[in-house]
Amino acid sequence: MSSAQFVQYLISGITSGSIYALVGLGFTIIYAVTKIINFAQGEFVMLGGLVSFTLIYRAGIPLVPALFLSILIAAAVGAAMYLLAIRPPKKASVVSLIIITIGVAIFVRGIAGQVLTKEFISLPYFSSEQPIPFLGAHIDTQALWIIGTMVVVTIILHLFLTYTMVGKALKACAINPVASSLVGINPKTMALIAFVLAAAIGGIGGVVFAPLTFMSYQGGIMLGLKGFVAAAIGGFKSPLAAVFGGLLLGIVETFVVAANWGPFTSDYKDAIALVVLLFILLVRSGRLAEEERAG
Amino acid sequence: MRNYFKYAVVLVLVIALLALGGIGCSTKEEGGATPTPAATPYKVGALFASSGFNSTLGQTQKPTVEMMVDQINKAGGINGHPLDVIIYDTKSDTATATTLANKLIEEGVVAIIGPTSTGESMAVKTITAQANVALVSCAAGSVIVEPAGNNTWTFTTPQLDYVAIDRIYMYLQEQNITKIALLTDTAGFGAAGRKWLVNQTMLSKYGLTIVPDGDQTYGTSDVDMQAQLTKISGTAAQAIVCWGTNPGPAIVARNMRTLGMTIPLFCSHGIAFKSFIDTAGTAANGVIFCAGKLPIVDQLPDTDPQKALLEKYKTDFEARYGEGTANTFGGHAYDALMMVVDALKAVGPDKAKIRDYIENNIVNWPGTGGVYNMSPLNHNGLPSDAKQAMILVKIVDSKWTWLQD
Amino acid sequence: MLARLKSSWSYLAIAALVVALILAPFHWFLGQYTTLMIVIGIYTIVTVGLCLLMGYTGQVSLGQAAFFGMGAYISAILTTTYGVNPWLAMLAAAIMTGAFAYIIGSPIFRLKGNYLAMATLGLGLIIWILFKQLNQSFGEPDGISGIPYLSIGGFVFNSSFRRYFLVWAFCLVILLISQNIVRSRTGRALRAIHGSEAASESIGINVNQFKVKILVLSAVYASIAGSLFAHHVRYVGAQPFDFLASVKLVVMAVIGGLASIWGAIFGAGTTHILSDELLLRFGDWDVVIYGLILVIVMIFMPEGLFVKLKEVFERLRLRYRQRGTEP
Amino acid sequence: MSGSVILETKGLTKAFGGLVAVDKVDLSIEAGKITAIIGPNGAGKTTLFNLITGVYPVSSGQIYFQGGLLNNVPAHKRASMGIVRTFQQVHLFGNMTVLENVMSGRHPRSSYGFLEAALRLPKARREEEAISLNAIKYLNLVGLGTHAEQDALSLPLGQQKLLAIARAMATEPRLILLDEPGAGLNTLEKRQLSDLIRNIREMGISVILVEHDMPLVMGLAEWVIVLDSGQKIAEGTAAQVQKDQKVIAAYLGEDVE
Repeated sequence: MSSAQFVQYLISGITSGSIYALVGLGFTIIYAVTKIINFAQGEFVMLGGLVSFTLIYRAGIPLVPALFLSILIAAAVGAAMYLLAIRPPKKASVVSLIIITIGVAIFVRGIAGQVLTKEFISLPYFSSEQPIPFLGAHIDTQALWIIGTMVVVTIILHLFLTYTMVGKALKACAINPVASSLVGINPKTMALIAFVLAAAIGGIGGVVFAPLTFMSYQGGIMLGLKGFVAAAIGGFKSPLAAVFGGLLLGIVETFVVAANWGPFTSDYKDAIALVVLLFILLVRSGRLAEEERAG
Repeated sequence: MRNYFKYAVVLVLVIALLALGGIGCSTKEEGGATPTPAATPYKVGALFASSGFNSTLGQTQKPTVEMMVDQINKAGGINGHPLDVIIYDTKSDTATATTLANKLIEEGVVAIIGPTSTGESMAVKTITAQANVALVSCAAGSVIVEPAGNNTWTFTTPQLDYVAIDRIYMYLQEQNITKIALLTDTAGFGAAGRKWLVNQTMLSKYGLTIVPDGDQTYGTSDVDMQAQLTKISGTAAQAIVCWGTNPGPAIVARNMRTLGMTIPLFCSHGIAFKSFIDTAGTAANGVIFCAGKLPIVDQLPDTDPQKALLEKYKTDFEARYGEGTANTFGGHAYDALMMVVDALKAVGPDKAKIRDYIENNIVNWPGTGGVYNMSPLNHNGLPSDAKQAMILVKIVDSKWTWLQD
Repeated sequence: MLARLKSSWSYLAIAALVVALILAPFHWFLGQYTTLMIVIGIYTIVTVGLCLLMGYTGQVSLGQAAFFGMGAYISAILTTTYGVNPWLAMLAAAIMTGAFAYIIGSPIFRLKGNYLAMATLGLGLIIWILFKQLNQSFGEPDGISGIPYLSIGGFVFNSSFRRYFLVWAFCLVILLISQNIVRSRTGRALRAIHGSEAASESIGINVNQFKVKILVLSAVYASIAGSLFAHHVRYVGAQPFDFLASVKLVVMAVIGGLASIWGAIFGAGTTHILSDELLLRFGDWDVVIYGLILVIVMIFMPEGLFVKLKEVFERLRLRYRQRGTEP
Repeated sequence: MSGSVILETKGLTKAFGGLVAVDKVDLSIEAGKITAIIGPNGAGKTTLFNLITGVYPVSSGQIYFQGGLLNNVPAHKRASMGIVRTFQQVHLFGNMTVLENVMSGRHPRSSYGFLEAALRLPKARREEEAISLNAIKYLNLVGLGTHAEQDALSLPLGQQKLLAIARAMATEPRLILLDEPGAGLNTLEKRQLSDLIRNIREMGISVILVEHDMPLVMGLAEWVIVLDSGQKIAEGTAAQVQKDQKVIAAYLGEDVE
């Protein structure tokens, strides 16, 4: 392939990768703090897109405030989800918690379809629709927005976790809930914060990529699964790992397409992402066992 | 204490379930608005993919039928009998579709319209055939009705998939295009299209070849198709044929603009939605797709046998559900129900007679999809000559314009 | 004493159930629900396997629909493309699916809890993608049609009335087999693994081997159910075997109380009666309500609706008996 | 039996990363005796148990059971060879009744599998009968016969520990390792416990116990081995060990309970 093509593939990969990364971040934050795999994560993204669409085209609110408002709404939904569905059950197992999050996902999806819209929606580009030439390839301005947002969110999150009081508390809670509760950190509050954060990040994601990749009330499922794979590749450990997982996933996908193995390539690329996931899980399994013994 | 609370919840839930059942029954008894309560309603079944991954196609079909039922019953029903259409959502799931088909049969419907997709129709047709209930499908897969000999009880209203492709290939030849690239959705609709797109006899009939690396696919969940398009842009392809439903083709249109690709993009009737233009924006301009006449009804000559009916359907539907909501897929449901209604008018609620009527008496019968001529050997009824069956639509400054040739 | 009384009660219940099941499909009883009950029977078979795996052995599987689908697809392909006898195909499917489960078993069970859930989820999705390819190569783009009916000699299972009895015969046999297993040395070993893997090893239970064995068993159940499904619907597409299908199966198992064989019927039953019958009345809102009920059940009854109801019943009976024995 | 060695370790070592939990320990446990392993917290007592029962692979050194090398025998096989253990944090099977817990202890002494179980073949029925009879026998041994039908976790801690021992005994071991059986028991329960342990010894089964409760140890043990930070610092009769300077030093390191 020509160098221009190569660059194009890379850009394309990084773009979708950033999307997966943003979803993956949400998975990671919630998992780290609560050990819950939140399968409703994709729905926050969907909400971000659909709510801002509704606000702009139905309520006639100008773009920028609409975007922020919809991010807030997504965050609120996240809070509600935790308070109404995740906190109440007393001795809920891994399985029942997973089912709860899926139940919430189905619920949110249904409501969105009924209340917001069943159409596919797209938002206006944030800036010019004219692509920018770059090393013989072309970059969509919105793609830059997506990548940029992903980077900024990651940095802010990182700073938040390392330098703010709350952030440190979250980290402590993720590493050892028992100990942190002894030093007066309330795990439940931390869990709430985690859900709000994850939901907000999901909302942000939805808002930035609705212009480029259209969204419908059913769009959350597959995005969620991709983000889940990204987070799992990252080991549900650190935000940075999740971002790495997302980018890896996106880039692998595009280059599998570039390699073009016959008519089913696009299916193969999904399969390959999952194979990568399994491989990493199994490789890691040894260390996981050790961790369990230590703990 | 908590325990008792828990039991209370259990109790409430159980009661709730029973209540649901109750509500269900009551709503069912109400049925449709009945002009002459004395007359027993004619029960017709309908299966549509109102949710799930086929809902992009199915979402206008349920509203269409609901609208028609109101109109018919307001006008006094069928020979004084109110029309009661029981509509169920298959959730795009073949298994659910079969369960619901059986359910409809057990509820005593005289005919079933739908389902939306080829897969669901294939799953349902054996059941309906066995129960001797006519099935008028709304899916384009030719396998549903061909060979007609083995599908006595099954009909379908949309233009068959290969006809649509025939139409596009025909046009490509007229434009002296010989090298094409494909970009198809791996899910049902796109995959079904691809089967015919790569069909050699099809290609050679119009002197077309698919360029090496020109047979690309995308997943329904894909957020970006630049990789596939970059691949194609490296080939000698003179045009891209994209087969799928939203949002795929819209993303393709936008990505093509991003990559500065100027070769024409041809799409299926799977994009004959307002939402395609809304989502793809200016990138939609120049896109050509084949469809029934509904999108460009306003441009039809008054002599066109379908015009009056198309206009009525469009205006009625959009008056009820909003500007630009009507589309050809709702039209398929319209035709399907209309055939059954005509049959009921003529022969009453007799399953076998209804089938016979549709097979033999739907002749020179204008519908939204075209002018139907059903026969024992043709259970689709639309002309196999693509030029008559379908038209080409070009999107010019975000409007559908009839591409006459 | 109590134990004997309990078991005698449960036998009574089972007897009643069987009678009800035999009478159900007649038009004067529940005839109009025959197909619904066939589907319930098929899903019960899968759910029992999942209960053995999750409820008794404590191993999560978010990919069970894959085994279900393998049964369906192998049966479909062998009977349509290669004209194999349906029963042979069903057997072949069971063997192949079991073998597959055996191969993936030992690596996958190096994982626990959430990680096991993720891995099974991933595997399920990969198989699901494979199914879509099989459609392309063996049938129409979105499924395989023309699957023959099952038949014994001249007797063809070509009506839902007949298939009902076929499916439920399979279902009851499998339920009994499973109950025997649960009430045996093997069953104790499985529950021991759930209780404490360390302690199990210490008393000589080969934990990994048992995990793999039970996975294989559940896979075989699912495969058989899949074959029955294929010959019932006579059309196989990828849709009924996707990720959400796996979730649906887990939901059935959980509602049925996970660690309870007969709960499986209840789980499969409630879920389908809800989604295929009651919720239909709510039109487009059905999914919303389904999601809501799912969450509520999980919050208040993490151990499942069935177990809860049984508890209530037990308490009432005990209270009654105490009153009876008081002088 | 008495006099012969049932368990022997040579230079037994276990390291977790940098930390050496068990350091070149040579043991030789006499058959048919009650041996106690004591030592301050973190002395490596439990790790030693985990090595003997095969929970961890050994880093270096050998373990011999009745003369045979044990190093590479998988954990679950060791039970059928006659080594069984109880746990500090009891580890009962919460999802079973008291009786079922003990019945599961019969696992290595019965053999029927899935097929026999599924079809209830005669073999299965026969073995089940034997299993439950034996189980009741061992339940009575620890005096829980009357609680057979209760849920295991509904028992008070003391009885839970007895149940754990019954479950272990059901495997018909030659050597039983008890990890802090006395912890959390009241004086009465402790007396019952020591009676039970003597009982077990009378049945010709060798006992190794890790225990913090000195009076209990001194009352029971015929031989005491002292570990400190992974190394064996002394062994002998209770009386000898108590006088040993190294031992006193080790314990003065932390406050003796």
